[in-house]
Amino acid sequence: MSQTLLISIVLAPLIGSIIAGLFGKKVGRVWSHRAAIAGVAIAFALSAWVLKLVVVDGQTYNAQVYQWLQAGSLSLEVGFLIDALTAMMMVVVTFVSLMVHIYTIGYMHDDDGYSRFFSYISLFTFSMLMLVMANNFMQLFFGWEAVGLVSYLLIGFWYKKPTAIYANLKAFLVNRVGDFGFILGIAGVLMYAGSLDYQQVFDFAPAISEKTMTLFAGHDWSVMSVICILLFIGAMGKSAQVPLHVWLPDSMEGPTPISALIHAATMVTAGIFMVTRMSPLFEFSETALTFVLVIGAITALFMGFLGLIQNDIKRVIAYSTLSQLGYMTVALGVSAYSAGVFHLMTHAFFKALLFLGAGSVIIAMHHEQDIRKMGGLKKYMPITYWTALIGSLALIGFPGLSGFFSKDSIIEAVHASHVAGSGFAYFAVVTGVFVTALYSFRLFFLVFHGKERFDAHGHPPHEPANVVTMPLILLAIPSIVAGYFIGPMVFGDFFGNAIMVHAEHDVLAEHAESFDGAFSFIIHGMMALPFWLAMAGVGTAYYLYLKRPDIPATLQQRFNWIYRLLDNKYGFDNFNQTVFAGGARAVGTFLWKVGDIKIIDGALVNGTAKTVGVISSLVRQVQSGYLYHYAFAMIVGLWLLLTYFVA
Amino acid sequence: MEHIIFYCLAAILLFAATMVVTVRNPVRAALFLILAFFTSAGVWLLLEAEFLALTLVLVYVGAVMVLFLFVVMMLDIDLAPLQEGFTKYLPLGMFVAALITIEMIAVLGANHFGLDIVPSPSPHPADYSNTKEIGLLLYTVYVYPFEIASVILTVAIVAAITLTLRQKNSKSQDISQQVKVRREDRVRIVKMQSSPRKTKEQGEQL
Amino acid sequence: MFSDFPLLSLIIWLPILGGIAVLINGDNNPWARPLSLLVSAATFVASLGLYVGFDNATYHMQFVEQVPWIASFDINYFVGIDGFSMPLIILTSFSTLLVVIAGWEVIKDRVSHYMAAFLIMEGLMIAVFSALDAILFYVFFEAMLIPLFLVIGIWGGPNRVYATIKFFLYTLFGSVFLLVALLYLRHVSGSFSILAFHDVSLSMAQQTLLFLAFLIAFAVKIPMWPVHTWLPDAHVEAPTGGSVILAAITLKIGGYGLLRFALPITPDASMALDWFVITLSLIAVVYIGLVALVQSDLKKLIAYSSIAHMGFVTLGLFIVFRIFANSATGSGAELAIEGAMVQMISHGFIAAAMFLSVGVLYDRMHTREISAYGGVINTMPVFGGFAVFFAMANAGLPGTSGFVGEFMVILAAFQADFWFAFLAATTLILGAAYTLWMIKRVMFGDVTNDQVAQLTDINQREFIMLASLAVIVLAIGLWPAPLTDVMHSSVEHLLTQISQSKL
Amino acid sequence: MIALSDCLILGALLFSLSVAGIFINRKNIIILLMCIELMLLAVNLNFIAFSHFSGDIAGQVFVFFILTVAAAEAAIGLAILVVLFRNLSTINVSELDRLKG
Repeated sequence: MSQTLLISIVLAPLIGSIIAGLFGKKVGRVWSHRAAIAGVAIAFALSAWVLKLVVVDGQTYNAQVYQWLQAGSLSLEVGFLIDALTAMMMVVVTFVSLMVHIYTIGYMHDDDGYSRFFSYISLFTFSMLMLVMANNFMQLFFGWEAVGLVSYLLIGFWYKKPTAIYANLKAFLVNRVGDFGFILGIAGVLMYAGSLDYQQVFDFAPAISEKTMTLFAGHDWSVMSVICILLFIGAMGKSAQVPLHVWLPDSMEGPTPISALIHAATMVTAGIFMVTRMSPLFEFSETALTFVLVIGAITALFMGFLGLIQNDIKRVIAYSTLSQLGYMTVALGVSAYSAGVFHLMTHAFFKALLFLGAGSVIIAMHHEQDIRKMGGLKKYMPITYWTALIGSLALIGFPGLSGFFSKDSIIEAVHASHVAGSGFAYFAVVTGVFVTALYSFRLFFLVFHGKERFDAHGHPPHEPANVVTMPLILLAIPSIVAGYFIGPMVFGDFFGNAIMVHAEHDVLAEHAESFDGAFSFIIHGMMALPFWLAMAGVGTAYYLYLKRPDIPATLQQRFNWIYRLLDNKYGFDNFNQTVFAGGARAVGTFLWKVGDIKIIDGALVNGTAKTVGVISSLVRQVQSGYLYHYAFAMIVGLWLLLTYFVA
Repeated sequence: MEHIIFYCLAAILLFAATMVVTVRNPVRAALFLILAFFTSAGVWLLLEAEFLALTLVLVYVGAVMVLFLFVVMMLDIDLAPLQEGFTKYLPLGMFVAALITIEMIAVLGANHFGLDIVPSPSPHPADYSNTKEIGLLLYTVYVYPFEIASVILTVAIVAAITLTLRQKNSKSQDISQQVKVRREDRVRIVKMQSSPRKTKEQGEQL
Repeated sequence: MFSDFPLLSLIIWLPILGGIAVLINGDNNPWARPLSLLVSAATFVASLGLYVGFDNATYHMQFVEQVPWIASFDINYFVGIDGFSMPLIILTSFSTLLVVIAGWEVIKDRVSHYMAAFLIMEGLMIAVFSALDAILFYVFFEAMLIPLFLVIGIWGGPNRVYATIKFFLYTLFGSVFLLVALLYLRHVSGSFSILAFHDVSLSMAQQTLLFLAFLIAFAVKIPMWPVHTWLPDAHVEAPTGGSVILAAITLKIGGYGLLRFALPITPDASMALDWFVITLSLIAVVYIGLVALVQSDLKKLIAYSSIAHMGFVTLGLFIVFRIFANSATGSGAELAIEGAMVQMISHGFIAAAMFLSVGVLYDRMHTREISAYGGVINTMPVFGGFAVFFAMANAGLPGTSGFVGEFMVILAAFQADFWFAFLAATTLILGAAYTLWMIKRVMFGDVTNDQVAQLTDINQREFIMLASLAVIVLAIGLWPAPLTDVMHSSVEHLLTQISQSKL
Repeated sequence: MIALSDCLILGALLFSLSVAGIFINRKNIIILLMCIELMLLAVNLNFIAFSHFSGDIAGQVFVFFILTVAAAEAAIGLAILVVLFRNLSTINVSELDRLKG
C-alpha cells in the first residue's frame, strides 16, 4: 500500500471540491458536479482497492506523510493509519458519499447554490476521510472539526431561512461543547502518553491505566477514566448522544442529501468510530465504559419516543438516527466494538436509503415535509416505496436484512454483558426495538398507504429522475446484504488488531462460539423477544395509523402531559436556550456593563481621571492668573529659602 | 573719605529706589530710576569697576530708561485704576521687605563680611585698566557666552520689532516683488484714437 | 549569508525614510499611494530576507549590528533578531503592506500623512522587535505610540479624542514602570544591553519589583484583564488601518516584551507570581469571551475577541513553571512557549483579516452596528466566503492558523493543571459562540434592509488583500512547522534561562 | 574704607525695596518692570562688590552679561507691553488673567 495511493484517496475529493467551489462559476454547473463526482468516485474506487489490500492481502499501513509541527521532543505529524476498521469506514464513507453526490444532481437541480453544494459535500468527503484515516489525535481532531465545519455550512446551506441559520449555529456550538471535552481528552493523552500518535499512545495505555490524578482536592481519579470520559464527551457531541443530541433534529433544516450523508450515515458516526479506534484506551476503564453504556442506553430509548410524535418526515428519521446512534454507543459500552461498528455500517446504508427516499418523497410533494399531508404514495412512486420498505425493515431489524444482524448482535452483547448499567441498557435496547418499529412504520404507513391527503394541484406526484432513484436502488442492495458479513466482522477477526477487547469484557466471544452462520442466526433471532417486539410495533402502527386513525388523537388528548413532554423534547431545547444561551448572554452583559464599564472603566480608569480632575480643580484656584500672585509666591518662596539657610 | 562718599551715594540710592516704588506717576518713577542708576554707577566706581559703571550709565540711562520713558509717554495709560490698593498692600510689602532685609543683614552683616574678615584689597595702580582686564577675560575665557549674549541681543531686537510691528499700515517693501516686477505690471499701453473731434451730435448724446 | 550587509537596519530605516519622503512630498500628492506601496512592498521583500538568511540552529542573536549611539551613557544602536522577533518582524512588514493597500481608495483626505504615519510606524515597530539595547527599545517602544495616536486621532471615528487619550495614557502609565525597571537594571548590570540583563543575578525582592514593573508595562499592551478597556475604545474609533496595526502588531509587543524581559530577566519572580498571570489570563479567556458575546458593535466584538486570544499568549508563557514542576513528559514547556508565539503570529493575521473585513463593510455602510446588517452574503457572496472563513479561523478551526496556537497552549495547559486547560478550552465554545453568532446576524439570513440590498461585492483590491491573508492563515494552519522551526533554538534557550534560578 | 558687608547690605536693602515695590505697585506693570531692573541692579552690586573684594574680575564679566540680558529683557518686556496695550487697551495687571487655571 503506497503513500501515493492514500494521498490520492484523500485529495481526489478535495480537488473536486476546489474545482466546484472556487471555480464553480467559471466551469459551470455540469462540470462542477462532474469534477466533484469524479473526485469521490476515484476515492471510492481506490478505497475499495485499499479494502481489498487490507482484507485479502492482509496489509496494513501506518506512516507519516509530513511533520506538522515539532515542539521539543514532541512531534506532531500528519499521517495515515490503514487497517480493517479504517478501510471499512473509507468504503462506507466514499460509497454513501458517491450515492449522495449522484442523488444531488437530481435533488438540487433547481437550486442556485448547485456548485456550492457539490463543493461542500466533496469537502465533507475529504474531511471525513482525513478523520478516519488519521494515525494521530491531532489529525483526528482536524477531521473532526472539519466535518463539523462542513456540517455547519450545509445545515445553513439555505442561508436565507432563519431556522436554517439558527440550526447551523446551534449544531456548531453543541458540537463545540463536545469538542471542548475532546480536546481536553487529547491534552490528557499527550500529558500521560507523551505522544499523540495512536500506536505510541496505545502502547502506553497499560501504564496510564495505573495512574491517578487529583481533580478536586482529596479525591483521586483514574487518569484513564478521566481521559476516556473526556474523549467520549467529544463523541457525544458529534454522535449526538444525550444531552448533546439537541442539534441533530434541527440539522434537518439542511438539504436532504446532506441529512443522509452527514447527519445519518457518516459524520454522526464519527464518535462511534473514534471510540472504537480508542478501544485500547477504553478497555482499561470500566467507569468510562459504564458511562458510555448509560448515555447510549438513554439515547437509544428516549430519543426513539420522540420519533413517535414528530410529523416532519425528516425529523422522524432524525430521531430514529439518534436512537440508532444510541444503540451503537450501547454496543461500545459493553465492549462489543465490532458490533457497534457493524451497526454503524449497516445503519449507514439503510439510513442513507431512508433519507434519500424521504428526499424523493419531498421532491414529489414539492417540498412538503409534513407526513400528515401525504399518504397513498405507493402507487405513484413504486421505486421509492419498495426501497423505503427495505430501509424500514432493515431499520426495525427484520430478519434477513442488514439491520437485523447488527442490531441483534448488539442486543445479545448487552444481554451478555456484566458491566454496571448493562441491565438498564438491555431494557432500553429491547424496548427500543418496539419503539423503532412503531415510529418507522407509522411514518411508512402515513406516507405510502392510506388516504391521499395531499393537494396535487392537478399534477399527480411521480417518481423523480433516474439520478434520484438509482442511488436508492444502489443503497438498497447493501441494506439487504451487508448483514451477511456478520460472521467475519462481528464474530470473526476481520478487524484484527484495530479493536482491542479485554477478555473479561469480551461479550461477543461467547456468542462467537455458538455462532454457526448467518442463517442459523436468523432462525435464532426469529425466536427471540426483539423480533416479536418489532412485529408488535409494526402491527401497532398498522392498527393505529391505518385502521383506527382516531385512536392516536384520543391518546394525545388523554395523555396530554406525555405528549407535551415529548413535544418539548423533554425540555432540553428550552433549558439550553434559557440557561446556557440566555445565561451566557446575561452573564456577559453583566460582566460588560458592570465589570468593564462600571468598575474598570468607570471606577478605575475614568475614576482616576475624575480624581485627578477634582484635585486639579482645587489646585487650579492657586493659579489665579494674576502676575502679582505669582510674584508673591516667588517672594514667599525666596523668604522661606532664606530662612532655611539662615536657621 | 571713601566712606563718606559711599554712604552719601548709598543714601541717595536708597532714596531714589524708595521713590521709584512709591511715586504714583510712572514718568517720575522712571526719572528716579535714572537717579538710582547714576548713584549706583558711582558706587561701582568706588569699587573700581569703572567700565561697568560707565556701561551702566550709557546702556541703562542712555538706552533702557529712555525706552521706558518712551513707552510710558507713548501709551495713553489711565493711571487711576493702577493706583488702587496702593496703601492696602503697603503694610504687607513693608513687612515682607523688612523680613528679607533683616534676614539678609543677619547673614551679610559685618559679622561675616566685615573688614576684619574680608579685608579691603589694595587699590590698583594708576595705569591699571579695568576695561582691558574685562576685555581680556571676555574675549578669551568667556568668548562663547559673549557670542551667545550677542545672539540674545539680536533675538531681542528682532523680537521686539516683530512684536510691535503693525503689518497692516506699515509701508514695508517687498524686495522680491520689486525685483520681479515686469513691464506689463506697471505700464499699460492703451490704444486710443488720436483725439477724435467731437461732433455736436455725439456731444449731445454724451 | 548577509553577514556584512546591514539588512536589519535597512528594514528598520527604509520605511521610516520612505515615510518621511511621502510626507515631504506633500499632501494629496498623486504619488503618495504608489510610493507608499513601493516602500512597504520593498520592506516586506527585504524582511523575507531575514527568513531566508536565518539560521535555525542557533539561539544567538543574528543580523546583529552594534554602533555607539550615546557613547557617554553607553547607549548603543544595538539590533539583532532571534527566533522570537523574526516572525514578528515579517508579520509587521506584511501587515503594513496590507494597510497601505487597505487605505488605497478609502482614505481621501491627507493621504500622504496617513501613509507616512503607517510607514514610520512600521519602521518603529520593527525596531522595537529587533532592539537589543534597553534604551533603544524604550525609545522605539514609546515613539511607536505617536503615529498610532495620530492615526486614531485624525482619521478616527466621532469619539476619537476620548479613545486616543485613553489609549495613550494607559500605555504611558505602563511604560513609566518599564523605564524605571530598565534604568535600575542598567544600575545593577552596568550596561544597557538586554542580553547583559539576562545574565545579571538578582535577589528575590529585586526580581519581584522588576517583574511587576514589566508586567504592568506589557500587560497594558497585550492587554490583559483588567487593564484592557482601552482596546475596545481604541479599535472602535480607529480607522481600519489603525485597527489592523493595533491588533496585529501593537498587542504583540506586549507578549514579546514578556518573552524578552520578564521571563529571562526575572525567572524566579515569574515563577513565584505565575499564579497571578495565569489567573488573569484565564479570566481574560472566560470573562472576555462572555463579554464579547453581547457586543453589538462589530469592532468591539473583535476587539474583545482579541483580548481573549491574547489571554492564550500570556497563559502559554506562564504555565511553563507549572509544567516544569509536573515534568511528566518534558515537551510541554516548549509546546507552551511555542504555542504562545504561534498564537501571537496567527492572531496577527486573523485579527488583521477580521478588521479588514469589518472595514470592507464599514466603507460601504458606514456603520458598525451588528443590527444594521443582515443577509450581507446575498449581495456580497465572495466577501461572505472570506468572512465565514476568517470567522472560523477566529473560532480556532483546525486547518487555520487560529487552531494551532490554541491547540498547543491547551495541550500544554493540561500538563500544568487540569483546570487551566479546562478553563482555557472554554474558548472553543465561547470563541465559536461570539464569532459565529456575529456571522449569523451579519452575513446570513434574508436581506434586511435597502442598504444591504445595494451592497456591491468586494473589488479586486479588497480581494487581493483578503485572499493573501486567507492563504497565509490556511498555510500556517496546515503546516505550521516552518513557523515553529525558527523558534526552537530560541525557545530552548529561553527555557534553560528560566529554569536556572538567578538568586 | 568700605567694607564688603556695607556693599552687601546696600544690595540687600535695594533688593528689599524692590520687593516691596512689587507688592505695593501690583497693578502697574511698568513699575513692576522697573522694580525688576532695580532688583537686577542690587544683584549686580553684589557681584561687583564680591569681585572687588576677592580680586576676581570674573564677577564683573557676569555683571556684563546680566546687563546684556537685562537690556534684552527690558526691550522685549516693553514690546510685549506695547502689544498688550494695543490689544487690551489696558496694562492693569489685575485684568491680565488669561493664565487663570
